[in-house]
Amino acid sequence: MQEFSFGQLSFLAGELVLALSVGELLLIGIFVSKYGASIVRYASIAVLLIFAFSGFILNGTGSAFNGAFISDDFSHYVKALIGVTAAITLWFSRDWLKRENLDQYEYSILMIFAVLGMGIMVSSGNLLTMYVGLEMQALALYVMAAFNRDSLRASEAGLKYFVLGALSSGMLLYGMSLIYGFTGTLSFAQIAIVLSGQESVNMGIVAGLVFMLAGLAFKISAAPFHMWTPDVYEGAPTPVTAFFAGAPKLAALALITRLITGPFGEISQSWVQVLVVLAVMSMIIGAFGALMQTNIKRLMGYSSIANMGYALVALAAGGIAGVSGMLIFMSIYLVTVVGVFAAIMQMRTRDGALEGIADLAGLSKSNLPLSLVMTALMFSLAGIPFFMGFFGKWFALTPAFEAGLTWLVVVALLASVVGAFYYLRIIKTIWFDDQAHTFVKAPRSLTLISSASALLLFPILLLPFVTAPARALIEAAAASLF
Amino acid sequence: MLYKIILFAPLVGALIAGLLGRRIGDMTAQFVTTGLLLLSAVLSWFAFVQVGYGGETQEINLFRWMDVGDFKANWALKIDTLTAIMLVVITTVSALVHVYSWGYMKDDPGKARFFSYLSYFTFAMLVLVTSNNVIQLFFGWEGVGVASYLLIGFWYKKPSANAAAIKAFVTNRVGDVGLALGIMAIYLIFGSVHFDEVFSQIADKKDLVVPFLGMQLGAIELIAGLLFIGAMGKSAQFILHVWLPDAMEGPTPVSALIHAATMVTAGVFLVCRAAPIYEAAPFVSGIVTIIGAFTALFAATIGLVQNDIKRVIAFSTCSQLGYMFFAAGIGAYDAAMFHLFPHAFFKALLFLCAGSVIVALHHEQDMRKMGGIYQLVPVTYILMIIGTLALTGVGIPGLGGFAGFYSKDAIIEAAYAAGAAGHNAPAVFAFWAGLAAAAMTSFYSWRLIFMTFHGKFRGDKEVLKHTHESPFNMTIPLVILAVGSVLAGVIFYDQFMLYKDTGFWGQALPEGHGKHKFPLWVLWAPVAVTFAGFVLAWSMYIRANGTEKRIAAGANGGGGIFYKFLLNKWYIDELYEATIIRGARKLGDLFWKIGDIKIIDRFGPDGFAAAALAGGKKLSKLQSGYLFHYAFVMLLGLAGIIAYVSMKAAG
Amino acid sequence: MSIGLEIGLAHYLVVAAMLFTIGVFGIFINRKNVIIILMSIELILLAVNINFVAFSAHMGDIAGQVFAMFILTVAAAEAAIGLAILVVYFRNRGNIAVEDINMMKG
Amino acid sequence: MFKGVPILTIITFIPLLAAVCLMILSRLAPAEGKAQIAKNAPRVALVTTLAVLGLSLLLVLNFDTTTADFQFVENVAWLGGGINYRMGVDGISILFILLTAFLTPLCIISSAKSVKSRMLEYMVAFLVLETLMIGVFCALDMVLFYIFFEGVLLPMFIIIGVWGGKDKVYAAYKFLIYTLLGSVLMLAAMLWLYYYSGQVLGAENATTNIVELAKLDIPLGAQTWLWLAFFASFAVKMPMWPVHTWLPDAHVQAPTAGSVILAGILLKLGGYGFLRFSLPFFPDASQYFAPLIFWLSVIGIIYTSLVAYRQTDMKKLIAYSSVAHMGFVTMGIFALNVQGLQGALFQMISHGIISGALFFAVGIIYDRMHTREIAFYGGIVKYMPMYAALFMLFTMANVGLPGTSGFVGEILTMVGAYQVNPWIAFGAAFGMILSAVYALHLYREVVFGEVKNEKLEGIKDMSIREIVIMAPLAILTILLGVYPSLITDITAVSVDALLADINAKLAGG
Amino acid sequence: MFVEMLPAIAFYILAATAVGMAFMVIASRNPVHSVVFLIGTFLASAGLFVLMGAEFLALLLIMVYVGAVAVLFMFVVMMLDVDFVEMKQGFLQYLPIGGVVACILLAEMILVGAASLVNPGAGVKFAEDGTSNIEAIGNVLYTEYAFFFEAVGLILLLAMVGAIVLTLRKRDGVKTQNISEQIARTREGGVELVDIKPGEGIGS
Repeated sequence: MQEFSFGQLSFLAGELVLALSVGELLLIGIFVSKYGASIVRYASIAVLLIFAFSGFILNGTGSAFNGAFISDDFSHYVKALIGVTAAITLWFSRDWLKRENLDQYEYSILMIFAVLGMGIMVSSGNLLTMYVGLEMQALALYVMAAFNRDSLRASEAGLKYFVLGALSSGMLLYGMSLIYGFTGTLSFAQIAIVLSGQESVNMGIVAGLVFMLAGLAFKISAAPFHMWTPDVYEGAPTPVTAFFAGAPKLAALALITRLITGPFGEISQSWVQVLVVLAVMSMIIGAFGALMQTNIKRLMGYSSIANMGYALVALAAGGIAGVSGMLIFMSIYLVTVVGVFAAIMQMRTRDGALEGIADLAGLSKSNLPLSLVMTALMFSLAGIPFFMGFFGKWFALTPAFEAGLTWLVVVALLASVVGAFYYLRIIKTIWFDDQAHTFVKAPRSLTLISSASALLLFPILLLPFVTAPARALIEAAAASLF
Repeated sequence: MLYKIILFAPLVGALIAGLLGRRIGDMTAQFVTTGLLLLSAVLSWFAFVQVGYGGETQEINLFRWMDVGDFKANWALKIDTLTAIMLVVITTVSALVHVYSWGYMKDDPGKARFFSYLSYFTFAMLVLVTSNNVIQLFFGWEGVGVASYLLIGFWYKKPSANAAAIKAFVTNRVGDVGLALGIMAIYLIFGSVHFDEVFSQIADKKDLVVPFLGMQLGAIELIAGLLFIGAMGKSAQFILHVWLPDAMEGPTPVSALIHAATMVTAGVFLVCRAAPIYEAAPFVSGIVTIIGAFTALFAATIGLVQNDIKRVIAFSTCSQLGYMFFAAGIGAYDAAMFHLFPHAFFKALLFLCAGSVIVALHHEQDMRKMGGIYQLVPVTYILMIIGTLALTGVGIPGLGGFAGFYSKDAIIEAAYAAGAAGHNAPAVFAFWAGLAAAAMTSFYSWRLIFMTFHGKFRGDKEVLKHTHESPFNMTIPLVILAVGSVLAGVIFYDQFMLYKDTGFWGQALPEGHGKHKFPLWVLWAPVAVTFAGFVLAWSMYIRANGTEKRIAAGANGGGGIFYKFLLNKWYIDELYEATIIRGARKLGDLFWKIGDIKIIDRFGPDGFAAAALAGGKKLSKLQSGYLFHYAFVMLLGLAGIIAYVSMKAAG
Repeated sequence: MSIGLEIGLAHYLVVAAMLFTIGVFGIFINRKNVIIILMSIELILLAVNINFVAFSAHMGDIAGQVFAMFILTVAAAEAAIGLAILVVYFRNRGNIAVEDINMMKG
Repeated sequence: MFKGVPILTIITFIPLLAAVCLMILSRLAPAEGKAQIAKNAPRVALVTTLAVLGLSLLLVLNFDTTTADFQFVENVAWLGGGINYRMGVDGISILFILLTAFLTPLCIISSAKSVKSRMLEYMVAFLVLETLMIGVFCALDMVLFYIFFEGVLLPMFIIIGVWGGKDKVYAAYKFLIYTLLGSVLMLAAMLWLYYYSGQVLGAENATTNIVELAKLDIPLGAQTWLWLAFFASFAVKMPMWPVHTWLPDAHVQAPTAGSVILAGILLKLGGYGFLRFSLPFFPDASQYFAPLIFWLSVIGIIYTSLVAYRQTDMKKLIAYSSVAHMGFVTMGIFALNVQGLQGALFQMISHGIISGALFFAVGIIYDRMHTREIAFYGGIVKYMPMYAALFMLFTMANVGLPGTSGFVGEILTMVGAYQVNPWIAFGAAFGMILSAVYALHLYREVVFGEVKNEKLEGIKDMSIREIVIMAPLAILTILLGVYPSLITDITAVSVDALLADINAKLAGG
Repeated sequence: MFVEMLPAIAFYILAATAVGMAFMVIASRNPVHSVVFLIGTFLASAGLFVLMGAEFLALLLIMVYVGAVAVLFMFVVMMLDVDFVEMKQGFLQYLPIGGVVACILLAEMILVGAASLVNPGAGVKFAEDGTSNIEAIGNVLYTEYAFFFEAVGLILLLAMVGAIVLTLRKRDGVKTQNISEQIARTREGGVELVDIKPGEGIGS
């Protein structure tokens, strides 16, 4: 047993900051009535940013609590992404929440809780850590989904998300119990040791792994565990959806990555097929399901399903290349998705927020900047080159050849063609149709974020001094898992 | 320099008239083009003397054209006797036609355009005959095709003119494709497209066999055959002759220049130019003979009954071209060229006279509405008689005669000689066909004279009041042409046919067959049949006027059907209409409406889109919104994946 | 697995599996009442707990029981939030029939 | 002259820069200034594109025709993983740059008058389009190439969709579906190549450098699949029968300048792709599949010519004729000999000019009458003699009349094909006949005949603006027809080198 | 003999009770009954825990679940006042296919789980090292598992915050104490001096 030392706490400096600030902010929120929500929000943003960069600055690499909590380059990178996206989504949700009369300080608190849970997930070094992190994240998200409690749609979204999420936790737990039972340990490192000694893998372990992956697949909304996604995306308040679309997905993917490279790295034959099945189904369902959508948030739900499919292709390929492919893909995806939702939140007339794709009709006539931004984002999501989304796919899919999954690449690309359809439908609506609405002037935060995101998607702007360090970070993060 | 002027003067004229025509006015345009062509014509005669008598052949390279790998062709001038003859023919007839057109087109608003086209045509034709390689020849070849297209369709408002223009161009294109393929075959086999280089290799490649369209053919035969297809198109030989009669929709000077004197003889020129190849391709030469002979006969039969004055002459042209071809086919290239030379003059003469008549009768072309006007247009009448005499080849063996007498008889005699010399069945056929055609030529030519100038006037009397002789600028060219028609044979017979002594041809043609001794009946036979034709025509149209109508009515047994058959040109146009043209339309519609829309689009993009949307709809339906369904799907997925994985694990 | 008098690990696992299945079954067969679904979730978690405890006892490793204990705790939290969401939903909708929760679909 | 100057980058990105400036200016300007900027947008665009034209002329003048190496090469590290920003030109690509630079200003001039709405956006779209098109021909990196190659879709999609005719959405989508489906397979192949280069050269040396990849020896089995994947994309772009049906629709719906660019440049991307990728990368597969290409080309030539003959819409007719003409290109490319390749290159350039001119010609009367129905017109030569003359020139060039550039390409490709298979040349030659049929049919119905439609009375002949557009095209058509060495001299060395490379590989394999 | 069989008998009885009650939870028409059955299930399971030697967890289960969670359920059931809706047709309609899938899942779980045990018959009993169950847990809970203990504490806080966010309503008309307002009250805000003119009264 490893002795506990306070030095180990530095590994979870970021999480500690979050946990401690939760209490303080709660008190501020309760007792400062007038500007409470704002103070808490900005403080939360600061805390989230500290969390994001703590990995690089404070944490160092190592593990705490008998390996239950791991701090390595991988967790640093992922947490940085999570922290930053959370901070950004928190920042730009302000205006929307205010207008919908939802601007409560608890929102920020819940976000911190969720990010804290994600941090724990990403760093988890044993089954229990993983469970605790997942639950913390999930519970916060359930509440956030239903945050607009006076809205039937929001509460329905929360309810669905909760029930199905609980079911998925049940699966995950059942899997954990099997893993625990058949390996005799909760620690990832121990599991890896146990498994590396075995000639053939016990079916119990395989089943446990499948149960766990099913539970995690729910979190990243991979088909066939994706059913909640469109409904929740549609029903939840838009800023919440924006948050859902980014950070939690990455956290869960990171967790999967950790599982398949760490404890179960030795028995890849058991999980590759699972990931392949999930990937194929996700890509296909994501692509086709979105075709008939009329609500843009719902459409983004399907889009995220499809995109998780691509990420899973990279993971299925495995190896450093696969992991870094997944990270590159997700980094680009996060940038895109944040921008897309920032753009969606600008769809607001005097009568309220709009979510229909048809409401975008003729946007190019009334609001050229927004339509350009939207166009760039959609093209990027469609994976049409000249936008970073293409490179995401490039790096996510290349490793699959290495793993002999050529057919998977072809399926992925074909699915992306179908996917291109509905992204283009949005573009078509924006540019070709007659004007439907004039949107009110959007707050600076939204325009700033959406434009920045769209600009970041131009690869030509990403000269070597941008891409090289980013790649180095990602490569190091991926390498740290092996 | 001389040759460059000859070649480019018409082009300069065409450009000036074409581009600046509206700026400088019709008069100036006319003046410039005609002047330049006259210059060109005069210089051509110098050149003719220089080359034909002085033996000064030369090759002038202007600049690079195509240069891809070994596929090299320059813009160049190759001047030898063959070229010189053509230069003379082209520029002279063209210059005369230009002059003639001053009068003929007097009232036409598009004069500048017309002269520009004429000059352009002349240029293209000159390029054709001066080229030293097949590619440049092809340039001229197609160039004259375009000019012909433009000129036939000159009166663009007439739908029939447009249709005829397109028909001419497209039919020519069919032949051109043969020529193009021939060019490719030449390049493939000889590695060059340069005439001299090709000819010098013929001996080596004589026995080469190459695959073509699934057949194994002798390389030289293949080339000869393909080139001949080109020649057939341009010279309106049987199968591809259909455009020539329709081409009469163009103004008459055009018919004279293009469809009688020059362009249609390009095919003959080509065969003569490629004589070394045909020498080495006996089989194809046989085919050339047969087709030529058959066309001579075939066109003559149709000419017997046509009523449009220009069409008669057109079919006559067709028929005469047949003569030239079978002459070339039996190896008498000199005879072919010799016939070409005066034919240009008298056929142009005939056309222009016809034009004169037509103008006189206010653009009436139907002979059934003419008659008895010889007093009104005496000059034309006389000139036309001269032309007819030249065409029918009137003359007395041993003494001399009109131009056609020398040239046509030379051909018929050559055919007899070739047939007599050995087992040359085509030549024998050609000889008899030639004789028969000569008889018919005589018949229809005189029929034309009789119907037009003799008898009673059958048209609208009102027209007659305004009928008068053509102005000078129209008759002077006619006179010059008439002089040529009379004298060309006498003057040049020795040069053309007895060149062994004079060295007239130089290297331009292969060794000729020399002068033969012929049985007397062979010498007299053409004269006899010509006379017979005249007598028949006289008896039918002067003595017993109306015989034709009775025949047409079918009084003499099957005559009616036969008459109709001939009148409708053997129904070949109808055959093409029914098969090729309608077939193309049907196929086009089929490919478009069925192929593209119903098959490719339906199963391609539209099908793809529809399938994707249907899939999307299905999936949307599955996303029912019910919690229990969602949970059920999750469970199903879980159970499925476990089953799948354990099956995989189990093997 | 032997069904005998000797009660082994397998017996407990089977019981857990049955409870788990019943819980799952309860989620997707239920058409009337969301509360039943919440209860089904509790059943699932209970099944997991039985598993953990059984393994823990079987191996003599206390970790499984500690895990079960945390699950209990978290499950309580989860129930609280679940019921809160349910209450919110009820306030908006007026009933909690599962068949009526399909405002969003497609 | 251009030592150390990233001339290709400059040429490529000047239009984009101008586009961005225009956008920013219009964003910053006050409301009334916006209209002013929109009004002046064509001028800015014209100046920009003329600058590009000037630079590319300089580029061609400085181009060394004695070497087959890539020139003006730029190589900058970019996305990592062997994906660099590499630009360079050789004899095969440089002329396309010039062609693009030449056609775009004409499009701008033409659009300045005929486009009625959203001028600023239109100009921006065109400028972006020009950047992308030039980029395709400059790119020496597979990824960069793909970016530009696919990127071209976007502005084109928008140009068709926004400024198109009444079925614009269908056409835009059709255009997109085809191209996306095709290029997706190519993307898979590119990914594989990237992966394979890592396998052969070592993972850290994995590259997307086209020059390096061309040196790889790819196993025969893989070549087949990769070739097919690339083929899928290029065949759609060409377009080859039977994946051509997007073209007529796209053309009909696109605005005039869009059609010009579509026919003039975009169709060439496929041919260029064949030359740049299919041949050097997969010589064995290219040889193996050459018969397939031949037959598709010939079927395409005859099929689409016949279809063209039956069209009632001018643009559709010309579009189908484009398909037929591109059949000559594919035929020539896969003849794998000097004449075929040179001919294909020449045909592409020449078709760019001729079809561009024809679409402009249609645009001219469309601007006056707002219909493209052939039946509507007739006899306009009466009022538009100059137009008729120019139209005749281009019709004849389209037919492949010797002396115009159309002839050189056709005869060369056929000569190339004849050496391989006379049947093919025969079929293609048959297409020559049909081209005369449909082209003259069009000309006759539109220009000749009586003026039956009274709306046509007094239709104005070409304006100065239109003459400015058509004159250069006419001059080039004839110049290239009379002196084709202008082009073949530039391409010769590169084509020879390409052939030598292919033959060496074929012999080695 | 009987004594030896006692654990087995107890197991079977408890297991049957647990499964049976669990089934009744989802099958009963009245949610109140369901809650009661749920409690029964928990009690039986607690018995099973005892059989396995996990006494502390058994007690915890009863206390937490029966004492808190189930009561909470009951409370919500009563509060929401749900109608006892008829068993809808759907239930029977989907029962077969649902049942089949559930059975397949069950079979799979048993097969891959229980059946793949290396030694399925090995007894379940807690290692006897002199420490009681509760002691063993206590030994590790605040040492080895301190981190998780804290984290779970945070989860409970989160649950509290969440539940309050969702359900707490500030209702109009309900008097609540606002401490800061009370403290911040000043004289100026609370007292108004009114000069009352004779004969007019306060009202105006």
